[in-house]
Amino acid sequence: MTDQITTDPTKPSERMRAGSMTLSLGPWIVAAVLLAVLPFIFTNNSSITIMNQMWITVIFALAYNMLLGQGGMLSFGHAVYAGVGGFACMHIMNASDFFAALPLPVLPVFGGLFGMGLAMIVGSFSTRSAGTVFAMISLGVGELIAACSVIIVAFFGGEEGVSGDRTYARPFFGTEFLQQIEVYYLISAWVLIAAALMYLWSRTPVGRMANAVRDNPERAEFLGYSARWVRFYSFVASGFFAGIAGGLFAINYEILTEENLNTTSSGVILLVTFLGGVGFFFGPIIGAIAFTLLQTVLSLQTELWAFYAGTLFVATVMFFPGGLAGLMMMHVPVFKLGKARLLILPYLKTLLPALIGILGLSALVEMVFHVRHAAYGDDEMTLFWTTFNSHDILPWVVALGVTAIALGITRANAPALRDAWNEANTAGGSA
Amino acid sequence: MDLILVNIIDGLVTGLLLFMLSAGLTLIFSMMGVLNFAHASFYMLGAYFAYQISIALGFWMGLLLAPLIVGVLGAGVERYGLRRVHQYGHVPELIFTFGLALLIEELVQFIWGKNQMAYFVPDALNFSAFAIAGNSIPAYKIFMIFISIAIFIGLLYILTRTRVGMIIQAALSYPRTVEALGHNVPLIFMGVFGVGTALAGVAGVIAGPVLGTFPGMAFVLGSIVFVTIVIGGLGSLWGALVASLLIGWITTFAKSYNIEMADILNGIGIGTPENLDESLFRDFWTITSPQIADILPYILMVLILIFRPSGLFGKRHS
Amino acid sequence: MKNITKLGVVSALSLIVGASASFAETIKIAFIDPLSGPFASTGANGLHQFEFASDYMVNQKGGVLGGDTFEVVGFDNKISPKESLIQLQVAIDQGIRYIVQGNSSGVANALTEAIDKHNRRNPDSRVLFLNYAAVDPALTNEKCNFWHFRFDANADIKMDALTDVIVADENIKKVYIIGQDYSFGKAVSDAANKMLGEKRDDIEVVGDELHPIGKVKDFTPYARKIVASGADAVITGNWGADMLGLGKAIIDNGFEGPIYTYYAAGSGMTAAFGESGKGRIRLISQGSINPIGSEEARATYEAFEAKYPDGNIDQSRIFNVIGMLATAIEEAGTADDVVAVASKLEGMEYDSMWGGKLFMRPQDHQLIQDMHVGVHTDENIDFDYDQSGFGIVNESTIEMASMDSPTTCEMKRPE
Amino acid sequence: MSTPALELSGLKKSFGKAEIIRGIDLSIGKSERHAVIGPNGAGKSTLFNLITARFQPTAGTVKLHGEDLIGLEPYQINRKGLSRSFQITNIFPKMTVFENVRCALLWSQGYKYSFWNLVNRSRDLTEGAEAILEQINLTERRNLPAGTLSYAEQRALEIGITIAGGADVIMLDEPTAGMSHSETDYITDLIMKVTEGKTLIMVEHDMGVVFGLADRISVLVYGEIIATGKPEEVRGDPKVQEAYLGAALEAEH
Repeated sequence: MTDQITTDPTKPSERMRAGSMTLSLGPWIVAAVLLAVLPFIFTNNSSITIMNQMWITVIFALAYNMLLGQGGMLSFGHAVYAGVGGFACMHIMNASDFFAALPLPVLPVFGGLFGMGLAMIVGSFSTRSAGTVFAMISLGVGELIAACSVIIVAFFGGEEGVSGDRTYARPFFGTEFLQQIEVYYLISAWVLIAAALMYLWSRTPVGRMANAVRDNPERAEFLGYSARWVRFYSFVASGFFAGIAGGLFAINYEILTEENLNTTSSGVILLVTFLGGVGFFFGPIIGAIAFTLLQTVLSLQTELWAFYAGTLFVATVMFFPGGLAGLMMMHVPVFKLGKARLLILPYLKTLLPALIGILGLSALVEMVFHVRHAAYGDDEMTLFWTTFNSHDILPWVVALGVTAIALGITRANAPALRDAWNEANTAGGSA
Repeated sequence: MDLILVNIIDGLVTGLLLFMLSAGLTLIFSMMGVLNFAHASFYMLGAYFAYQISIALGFWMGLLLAPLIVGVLGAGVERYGLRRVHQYGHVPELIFTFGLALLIEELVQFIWGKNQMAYFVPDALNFSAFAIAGNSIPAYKIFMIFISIAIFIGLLYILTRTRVGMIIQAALSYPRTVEALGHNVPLIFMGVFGVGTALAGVAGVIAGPVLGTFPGMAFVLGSIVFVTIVIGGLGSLWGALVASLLIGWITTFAKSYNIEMADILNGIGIGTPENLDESLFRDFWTITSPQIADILPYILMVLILIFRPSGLFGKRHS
Repeated sequence: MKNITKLGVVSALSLIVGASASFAETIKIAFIDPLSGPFASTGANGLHQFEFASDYMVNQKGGVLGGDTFEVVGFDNKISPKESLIQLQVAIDQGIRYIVQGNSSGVANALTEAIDKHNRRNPDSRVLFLNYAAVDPALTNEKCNFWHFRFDANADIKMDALTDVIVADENIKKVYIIGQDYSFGKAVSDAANKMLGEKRDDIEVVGDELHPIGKVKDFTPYARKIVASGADAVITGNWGADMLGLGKAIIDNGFEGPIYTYYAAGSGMTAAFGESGKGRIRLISQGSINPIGSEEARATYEAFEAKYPDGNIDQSRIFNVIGMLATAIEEAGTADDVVAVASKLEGMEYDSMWGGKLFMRPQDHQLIQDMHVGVHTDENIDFDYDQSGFGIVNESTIEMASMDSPTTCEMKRPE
Repeated sequence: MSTPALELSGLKKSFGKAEIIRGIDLSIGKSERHAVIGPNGAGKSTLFNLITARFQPTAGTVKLHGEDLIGLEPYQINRKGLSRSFQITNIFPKMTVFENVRCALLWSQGYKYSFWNLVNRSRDLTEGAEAILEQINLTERRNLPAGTLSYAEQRALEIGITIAGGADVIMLDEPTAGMSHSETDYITDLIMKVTEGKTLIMVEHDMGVVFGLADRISVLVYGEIIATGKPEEVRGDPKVQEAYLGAALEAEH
């Protein structure tokens, strides 16, 4: 294990030194430009609505990853911080005099403060230890607050939730936020601000120590830091940003309900974050985008979307514990070594048939589902732009054949890919 | 007074049912350090398999076969899923079982659809065993009590009186040593996982007809099983039993008697605010015990974790 | 890396956009209800009934406006208000002008407010909200708006009808009310207390309580209390697993009286109650299935059964929604101008094939119709539910229930 | 004489019925290099863990510069100027070597729990960490994850982390355990270099290291100190000879 050292140790060292003194702005500028341009590509309201949802999830997932990825704390009840922040914002929206004097873009700050306040209360006892105890307290507190949402009607509005109207805020440079597109830019601005702040947080002393405490709380204690307080600060900061996400939710949907607090939402954010990859800052961003697309776009295509999402999730945990981001970052050494070209052909040869095989499998799943659950006499089904009779033999033969052949090719070509992968990685020898 | 007796029996049934789930879960945890989120999903599978078998072969064959199938499935999950994830650490393991729970729910819906299943108590047990002050105690409940007590005794016997049990107990504390002594620890893990999930399967088989067999049945029970073993102390069989019964009785009694928050607060000397309807805390004042009965275990768990993180009977500090 | 991901988003989003090309000759109706998750069965059954109704009642009869056909498009809202609002936006973008929804008053509340705001902010793409099952009285009272029409009777109307039947039974002296702890459960409890008190003051309410929604594993302790209270009848607004759990627990633990309820049929529940619920469960509904309301209805039901052997028409009002919408579009002469269509729906009188007259009250857009109280049994069943041999047989009918009930709605109509 | 850097009096520790530390009195002066030796199972690591609050003592006191340490948390002890390493390498394996050292500097440079400073903006931190890397000869490994270093390098890093905070009392638990000869020499030199002017307390097996480094030595046998003194005094002490020989003989069985 000791020999795996990069070729020329001086080079990365220089690079790091340069990088450590200047914050690299490149990705942020690209992100800002993309955020600004996207609505010109997707002009219809539903795309904008979906993107709004995506960016809100991005903030929430990044906040969640402050705990899971950076602090090593597994929370099963993080939705409550976003939810409480959101509910607070709804109440501010309904406090007409105060709200009329408040520019709408400032509102999420209040959500953040309320999320933070709640996190301070809960964190004061839950961050004493990490691991199972923390996870279980988060589950318990999450359940309690979710249960409160139908009991404490004065604040949570019961099952109907609390709704309001964002347009009653003080106009912000003449904008009343009547249209989705205006809200889109508000959310986009917040995504940039929040993501940048969270990124910077990971560069602060307490952010660095969060990593240290995650890896080795005992050692951190012998460096003068109380593991508990380091966790507490991470927890409170995470609560703040979750609250911001809640505030943006309030602005976008103008309603908050019990679902913003319940364990399902808490579970979803865990899935999102893990799917994207907890090991990298940008992992949750990818996870949020991928999951929102699954949830809103795939669910338009098939009622089995949750089944596919579940399969994808389990497969990720089993085969790529680094998540989508980990999968991407696996290729960084290859690119650094300039050997990416070696991989193109093997990838095409393996992944293309694999993709066809997976599509074939899902076609089979859909056909089974159709045969089993569709209306009697309703034999026609449409799959991949083809309409056929699901009770005929032919489609089954085709689907089975395609799947089997495709997976067979994948299997046959997999060793070549493995070799190519090793080849692409070995020259430098780094793992 | 009669009602108290009835409630004690009802709470016992609930508690013992919970125990059948938590016993397996706590064994699995103490052995592998895995909190199996999908445990209640195996309970659900037990009910569905038993339903399917009972259509063809009757209830009793379902009771016999369904747990076996569930156990084999569980062992398969350990062998081909969990063992693989194990190398990445505990958090991915936990997340894996979490994903598995979702997937099983989707699978069940895929196969059996989304409706309630018509899974009934067998005719042989479909009568009232006795009645206390008009409250009939169905014979099936007595049957449930006997089955769970039999399982507890059997489990205790195997763990403390047999060679396999000794090895398991040793493997609990010193897996490396046991492995060095030539025992196949991965096989033991797989076996314990299989048995644990089979126990959950039994619980599903006998609870399905009473509590309903539907895709949400795992979700309703899922986290409460967790709460039970955390309260009892992770890894403690006795703890699981005590916590299960405790939760069974607490929830039963809280539902049976309307205790109002206002009474409690007045009792400890806090006066009811005058215009309650306008008070921000109005909903807090009007809480009744049945309203919060099913979240009482969570309150209990949080309190226990704050003041005694290792649970009632726990020795280990995780 | 980021760029690549975003490219993925681009292509995925263009898929939806591509799918949104609409055809002039079909009138699309967006069905926004749960198609996945715990309530999926109710949603899927509803979607089937809508699809069947539009096909059978409209398309096969030559469509409306001289050949335009109805198409029902399902949108999965996963019973989440948030998802509903996203799907609403997607539906609007696809050029859909008619939204139907019914499961969960919470979702209905979110939708009606969102649609009101949308129609105010975007006068060019206004939509109508045809609510076929969400019964929170607020929707046609303080939260009413011009775009919302309710085809189901609201909780108060149903309770009015139920209590009419209860007070007619001389044997019932003590009543126990139990429900889920949320707005609807509370509305049921309030209405039951008020109306029982008004109609027969000798009936004693011996218990009135709420339990957490969707969280109770075992209803036995509640059943014990009910038995111990000596109640002669139980009133509950429970639905789904909570209804089944409560009902089974009450029956299994020795309660002998009837259970008056809102939602205890179809979606597997009739089969699950089976023999044990016979003669015990009494259910409020509109439209009589056994005996069937008319020959036309019989033909319709038989056609439906031929298509969906394991499906039930457990929401016959869905056929009323389609029928009334088709009539309104026909009368307005347009399907695009929803204000015109809404104006025709207001005050419409319509003869339902399930029997009786329907009247869309213009003050609050609440449909006034005959209510039926039926009993769960396996005798005299023409059309059973869940292929179980059991079904609901009509026992009493309340004509044009709550025709003159008050409303607090102050309808604002567009100029 | 000034207050000793570290003073133990009547220190006892039992685990259940077994008394592992049976009353230790020891005083270590400022800038002294003190080694604790003893046969296996004598309680050396337990003693270390008592001093640094990893375990709570059953009786007795531990004083650092005259201040009582009993009841304090490890991080509070560290802030008072006592830093330790561990017998089993205890670093942050997923973080880079540089990050490891920088984290060790944060508290002593006054950054505390601040979230308004950016660590890479601080010249002091970067330069401080580089100086330490220079001292422990790991500059070239700077950007590698610490977990990928060789064993000796990880030990060196651990020493680097231990001294980085600028504590004036350094405790090293078997710094050369499991090392080859050349590695041992390297680490010994390193320890000499980095503990210049500081109080050092170390547990060590390798007698070469001990006699080369220590100003004074204490011999711990079965939870008691049987001798304390200059290396040559201890070497000649018959009790020590006996204890070591006896233990060695027992171990052979």
